[in-house]
Amino acid sequence: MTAVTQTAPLTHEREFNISWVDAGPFLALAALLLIGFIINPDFLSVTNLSNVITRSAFIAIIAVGATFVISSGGLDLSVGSMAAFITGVTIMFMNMMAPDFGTWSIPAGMAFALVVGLACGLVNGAIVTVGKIEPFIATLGTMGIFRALITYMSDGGTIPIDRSLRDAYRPVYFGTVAGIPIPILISLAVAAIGAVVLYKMKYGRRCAATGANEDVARYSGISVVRTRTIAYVIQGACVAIAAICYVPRLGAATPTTGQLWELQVITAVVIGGTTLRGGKGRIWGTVAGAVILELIANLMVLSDFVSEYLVAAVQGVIIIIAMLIQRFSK
Amino acid sequence: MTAVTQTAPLTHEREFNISWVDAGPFLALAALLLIGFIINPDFLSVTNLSNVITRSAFIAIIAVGATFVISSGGLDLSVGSMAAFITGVTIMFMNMMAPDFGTWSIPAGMAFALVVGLACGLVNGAIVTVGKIEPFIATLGTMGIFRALITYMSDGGTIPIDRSLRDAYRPVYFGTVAGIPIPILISLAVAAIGAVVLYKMKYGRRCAATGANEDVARYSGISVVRTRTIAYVIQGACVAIAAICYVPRLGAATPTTGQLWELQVITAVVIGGTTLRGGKGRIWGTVAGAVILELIANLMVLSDFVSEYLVAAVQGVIIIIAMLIQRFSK
Amino acid sequence: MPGDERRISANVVLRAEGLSKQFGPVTVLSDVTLDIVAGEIHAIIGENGAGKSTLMRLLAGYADPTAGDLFLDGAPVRFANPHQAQDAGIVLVHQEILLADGLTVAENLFLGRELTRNGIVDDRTMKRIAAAKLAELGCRISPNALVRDIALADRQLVQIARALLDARRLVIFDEPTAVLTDEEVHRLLDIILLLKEQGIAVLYISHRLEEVQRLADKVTVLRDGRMVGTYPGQTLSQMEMAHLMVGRELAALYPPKKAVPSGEPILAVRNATVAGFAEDVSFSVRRGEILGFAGMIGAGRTELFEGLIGLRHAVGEVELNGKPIAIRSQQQAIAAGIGYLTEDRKGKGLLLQERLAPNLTLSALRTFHPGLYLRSRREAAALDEAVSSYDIRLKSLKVRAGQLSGGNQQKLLLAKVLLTDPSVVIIDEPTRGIDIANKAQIYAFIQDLVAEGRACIVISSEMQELIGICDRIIVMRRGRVSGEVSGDEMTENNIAFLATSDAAAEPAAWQPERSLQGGR
Amino acid sequence: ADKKVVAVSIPAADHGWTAGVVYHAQAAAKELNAAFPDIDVVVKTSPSASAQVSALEDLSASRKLDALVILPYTSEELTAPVKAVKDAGTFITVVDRGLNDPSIQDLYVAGDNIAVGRNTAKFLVEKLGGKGNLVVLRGIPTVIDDERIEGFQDGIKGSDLKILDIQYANWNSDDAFKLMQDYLAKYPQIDAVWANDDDMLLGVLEAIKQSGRTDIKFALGGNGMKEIIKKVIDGDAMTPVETPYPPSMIKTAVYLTVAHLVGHAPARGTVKLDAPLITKENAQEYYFPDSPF
Ligand SMILES: Nc1ncnc2c1ncn2[C@@H]1O[C@H](COP(=O)(O)OP(=O)(O)OP(=O)(O)O)[C@@H](O)[C@H]1O
Ligand SMILES: Nc1ncnc2c1ncn2[C@@H]1O[C@H](COP(=O)(O)OP(=O)(O)OP(=O)(O)O)[C@@H](O)[C@H]1O
Ligand SMILES: O[C@@H]1[C@@H](O)[C@H](O)OC[C@H]1O
Ligand SMILES: [Mg+2]
Ligand SMILES: [Mg+2]
Repeated sequence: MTAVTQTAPLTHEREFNISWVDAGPFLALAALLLIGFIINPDFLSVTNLSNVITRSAFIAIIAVGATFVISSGGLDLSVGSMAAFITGVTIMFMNMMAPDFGTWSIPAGMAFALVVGLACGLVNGAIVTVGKIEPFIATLGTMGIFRALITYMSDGGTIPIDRSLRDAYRPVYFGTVAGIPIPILISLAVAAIGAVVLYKMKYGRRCAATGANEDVARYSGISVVRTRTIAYVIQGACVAIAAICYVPRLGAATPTTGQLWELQVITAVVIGGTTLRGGKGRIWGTVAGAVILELIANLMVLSDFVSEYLVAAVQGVIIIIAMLIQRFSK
Repeated sequence: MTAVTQTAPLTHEREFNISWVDAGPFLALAALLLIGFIINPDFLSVTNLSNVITRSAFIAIIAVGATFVISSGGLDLSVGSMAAFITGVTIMFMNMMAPDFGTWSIPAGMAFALVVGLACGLVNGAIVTVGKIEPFIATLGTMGIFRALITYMSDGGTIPIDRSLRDAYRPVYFGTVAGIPIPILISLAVAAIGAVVLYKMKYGRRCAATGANEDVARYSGISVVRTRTIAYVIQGACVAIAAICYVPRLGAATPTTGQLWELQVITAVVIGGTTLRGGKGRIWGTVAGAVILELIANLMVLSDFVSEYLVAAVQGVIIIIAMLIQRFSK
Repeated sequence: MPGDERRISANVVLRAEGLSKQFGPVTVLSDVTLDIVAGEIHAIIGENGAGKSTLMRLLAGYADPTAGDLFLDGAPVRFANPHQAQDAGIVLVHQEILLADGLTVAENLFLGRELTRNGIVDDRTMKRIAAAKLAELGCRISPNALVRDIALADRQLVQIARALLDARRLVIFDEPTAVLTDEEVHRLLDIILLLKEQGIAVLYISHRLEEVQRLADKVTVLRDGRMVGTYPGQTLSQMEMAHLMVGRELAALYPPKKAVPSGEPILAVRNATVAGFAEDVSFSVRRGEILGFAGMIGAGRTELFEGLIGLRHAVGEVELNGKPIAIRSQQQAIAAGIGYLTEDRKGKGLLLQERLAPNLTLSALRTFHPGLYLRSRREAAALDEAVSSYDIRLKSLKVRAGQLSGGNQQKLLLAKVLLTDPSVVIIDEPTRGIDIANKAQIYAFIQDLVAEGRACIVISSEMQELIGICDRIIVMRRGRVSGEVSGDEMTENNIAFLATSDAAAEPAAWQPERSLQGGR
Repeated sequence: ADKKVVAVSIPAADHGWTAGVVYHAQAAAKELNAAFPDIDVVVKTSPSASAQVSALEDLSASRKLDALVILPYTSEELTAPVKAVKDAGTFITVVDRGLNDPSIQDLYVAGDNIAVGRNTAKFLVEKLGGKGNLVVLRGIPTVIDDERIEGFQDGIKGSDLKILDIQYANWNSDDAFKLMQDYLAKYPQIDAVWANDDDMLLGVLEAIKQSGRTDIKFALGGNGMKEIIKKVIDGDAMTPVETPYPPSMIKTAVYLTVAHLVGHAPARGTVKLDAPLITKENAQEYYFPDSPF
């Protein structure tokens, strides 16, 4: 019997290397800020950044919801038209209340928006889970439905908010608290709540487990139907919150409101590091992803060397590069 | 006590017992035809059906390619803008050749279109497989890129085909052989070839294995990168074929050519019974799916009870119902 | 003899009466009656496909019987789902690993029953309990590790720990030891005895009959879905158990050894390193030789060979038939004539949703179907041939691979790899979860394939089987070759010494394998 | 001295007409930047109303704008943001799609959408002898579209022209092709078709040609696309007239705005481009074969 003597042991990497995976989107964000600054120093001005981040709030808020849906193994293509629909019915509701209740109709309308959002989410969730229809198709269907409803309700035109409510409502988008724009605060709050639910509550665990492996979840006594439906309901609530912030910005709902938001939302989630296959979601990455998207658009406006025809191409290239940074920082 | 006696010897029952799963989309199609006839008997007129099926040819051809991509575990959102891009460069190429080569520039242009299609597919495939980027995002990026390129090349305008080529090219869309419109024949040919490749060729096995379980594929000596890249290349070829049939229809490429085709394509594939998770693809189901989509749109116009504003909603509802029929016929 | 204890004693926790289960036209279980008594270890044995797992699933609420009844403490009961069984104190450790890859060990342990404080999950406590439970089982992985990154054995231990958290009335172990090393097995058996002391009933399924003999108070034998009988544990010898299972006399488990082969080496490997798993490994194997690789789980054997055949990044020199070759992908390995049979047959070996024929030819597409097209007739013939020559037992040729029992899946996998006509066959854990009759068959197959002039490398965590079939055994410890034994030196003691001596000296530093990012 | 900045904010090229707008805006910028060294014209496109609001914020956050020329994506949503720019002291020129509050604009350059619809309708009433079956294709749900339809319905009021059907075809030739095929399948007798945009008319014409039907006497569009004007010049029987709605109006607007800034000609008020019927007689005036539109 020949024994071989052992030399240096193999090294096993430490468990706790601050995970670069999580850092990916933030690195991409930092790179973008740097590039932006080089291209146009105005880019880093407080006004500009605060504008951009404020804008990204809608997508960020909706994308927090989408992080739940995607991490539970679903997908929601209807968020953009759901946003338009909720915006529309909320404005109609507020306008209807305004003569009698004055500015009180604003909070009432907000509550109404939330209820509608929850209901829309429930519909999506039920079709996907109870109807057992591929989420892509189910929500593509409801996307058409919500969009058509708002077109119908607006008679193909716009639904503007009552002038009497305009000024009272304005601060929800344009106001600041301690210098920070309110939409930023709201989106941070939504993200923080989202993070607590996803990382610190039972529901979050179930959501991730359902997305990671449905059978395992089921065998662990988790109701896949319930978990996934709740994710869609959360998504509905987030869309409603975004809609609430959105109304004062544009003052109206139109049949084109929220068009293509679904793509931005999904992109934000994926850039943020959540995979479309489901499993663990990354709320803060999602928020970073939403900001990245808005920054890219902003950069396009601030820089002058891209032909207007090519903007979409450059955006596409940047998104792919951001994903590569994301990936190779792993 | 029932003994499990092994009576009859094991036989290779024919692979051919018509399975209900596969029948799903065809049942939905039949149901739709029936409803259509009840609503408006003109629906089943030869002209109408032949128009509608001819129209569905583009989506069907592209969707055959998408069946490969999806069954290999990928996704391609860029097909619509890729179609616009290929249409545009092909027309430009033909126009350039026309003065010297006359109508010979048409076949030359077709070959050129195919080459461009293969190249576009290769780019998508490489980004997804070599760059290891989530297909959703990668092809969302190239979607923007293709769209911007065509807009740039056309200076934002339309790119019409040279008058001298128009009439010679027209039959490719408007012509018939034995009474059957040529696009229908082409799409049947593409589907037949697709079915042979997917079901009867080695590549098809590799494709389905890769989509079903990447690890098993890798451990069986299948190159996941190559297999999936080839699927994207096939997709590119299909888009090129669709573009070739498309040119004579309107004789021009515009910035809106192919808009939202990607959604229709994916919907057709899924209605056809292929799941977005990957694994087995169903070519003929896909073709049925494409026809179903076009029939629904047609039905909306032929029927009188839907307000123009609500068309999208009704379509959404019908798609969901078609999926339910599909699902519960299993 | 069946039904020693037909009366319902006060101690009977769960009674199954006349249970049957059919899948469509196929009957997999018929008329099984069983009393499970508190504080008793009750073993269920039977060949692969006998219906053991199916029976366990019925008992634990994962499936509904087609006929028959369950009685909990004498009262009829029906579990609509596993949750209800769990509430009744009945838990099942599945034969397959059922954990969510993307979640951590602790998260998996407590999945579906997280501990909370004021609605917030109490991760600290859960991690603490998880670490403690795992330590009890001798598993030292971190509760923070992702399940995706831990070895199969550790996953099995996590799964066991998960069941033990909830063990109140009845714990069902469905082949818990198939993927464990001897040391881990010992620890588990101790724990099972502890459960028994606590008055908990245990149902125990294993193909390792020595375990059954050590543990079982009662043994129930299933054959072809029917009860052969229930017997007092200690009275049965292993041979008798095997006989009852199979229903005929069994030949010897290990085929007689042939003369030690002395041909030229087919495969020679020098200084192979797979970063993080195996370092500086050299060996060679001759035509006609069966070379064993022994070691503890985590010794890096699987990763070493995955590296050699191009599934992972590896450096080193490989010579095949005296000529140096570079293998950068599994495709090249197959083309060069090296076949590898994975240890993870469900995850990496077979397409479970696919029928048998496509599975059979998947590795051999290139050679089996020359040209572009599939030869479906040839494929069907090959399947017939594989079914008969590997004795794959199935009820229809149309079943999906996932519906075969474990032993038959393994035979299919063997057929799949051999279809590529390799000159060197590497078999990782050839008999994991395989019954004794099938084992003997698989050993005979291995013997046959070297007799045809191939070389075979067997990686196994069962020392007995290596000793039984190998001409020579290389032992690995922590990624390095720690020694080599052949002939008479091939004893459990020698191998165990080489595999563990160093590790035993410094247990704290010893971390089981973990997939490192460096790999791929 | 510092350069004066003129920002031009327009929708992205999402169909033929807007593509024409982008073309003319870029051309204007190039010419003016060359001609006036101390004027800087920057063109920015936006793919949606909210993107355009963002673009306005971005443009005014990073530099002081001396003038803004804007073709609003939608009226309602852009009104308040444009007002904010105005309040910072910027000269505002609005093009085509108006704002809800006209007091914001210093200069308004627009076509007459009502006239586009009404003049086309009047033509049909006259040529069809006040009687016949019509089908209509409309664009996307916006004010422009509404106005054209409104003008058209207004125009046929009092006659016996009957609109059999009206559906959206998204200012897209493909959708129009399909819709027209379906109209043809549905209605055995159609006397005239009106597509409220020339992109759509292209699709309509192909569908009619393919059907071989002879009942359709007129197929009309609107916008002044060069291909259609060419038909008018050539005396096409089915499309003998056209209404202009030239995307070059953006160029006019930019030129006027710059002229105002450099003090050559103070420009304020409204420039309404008429939408008279283009007929064989006057078609040459509207024909620009080199424009992309
Ligand atoms: N392992 C593999 N994974 C993915 N694609 C492969 C693989 N092997 C071959 N291909 C591709 O599949 C197609 C068919 O090749 P394949 O090698 O199977 O056919 P063949 O005629 O047997 O080829 P050869 O003569 O090279 O053996 C080719 O495009 C090839 O590039
Ligand atoms: N869903 C199913 N459909 C059809 N047949 C099935 C299904 N599940 C199991 N079977 C069949 O039932 C039989 C019993 O399987 P079971 O898994 O219970 O065997 P087992 O005794 O646990 O075998 P092993 O020792 O290999 O684990 C097998 O022949 C198997 O193929
Ligand atoms: O974009 C619109 C265009 O397509 C329509 O035809 O004319 C008015 C424009 O605003
Ligand atoms: Mg079993
Ligand atoms: Mg191993």
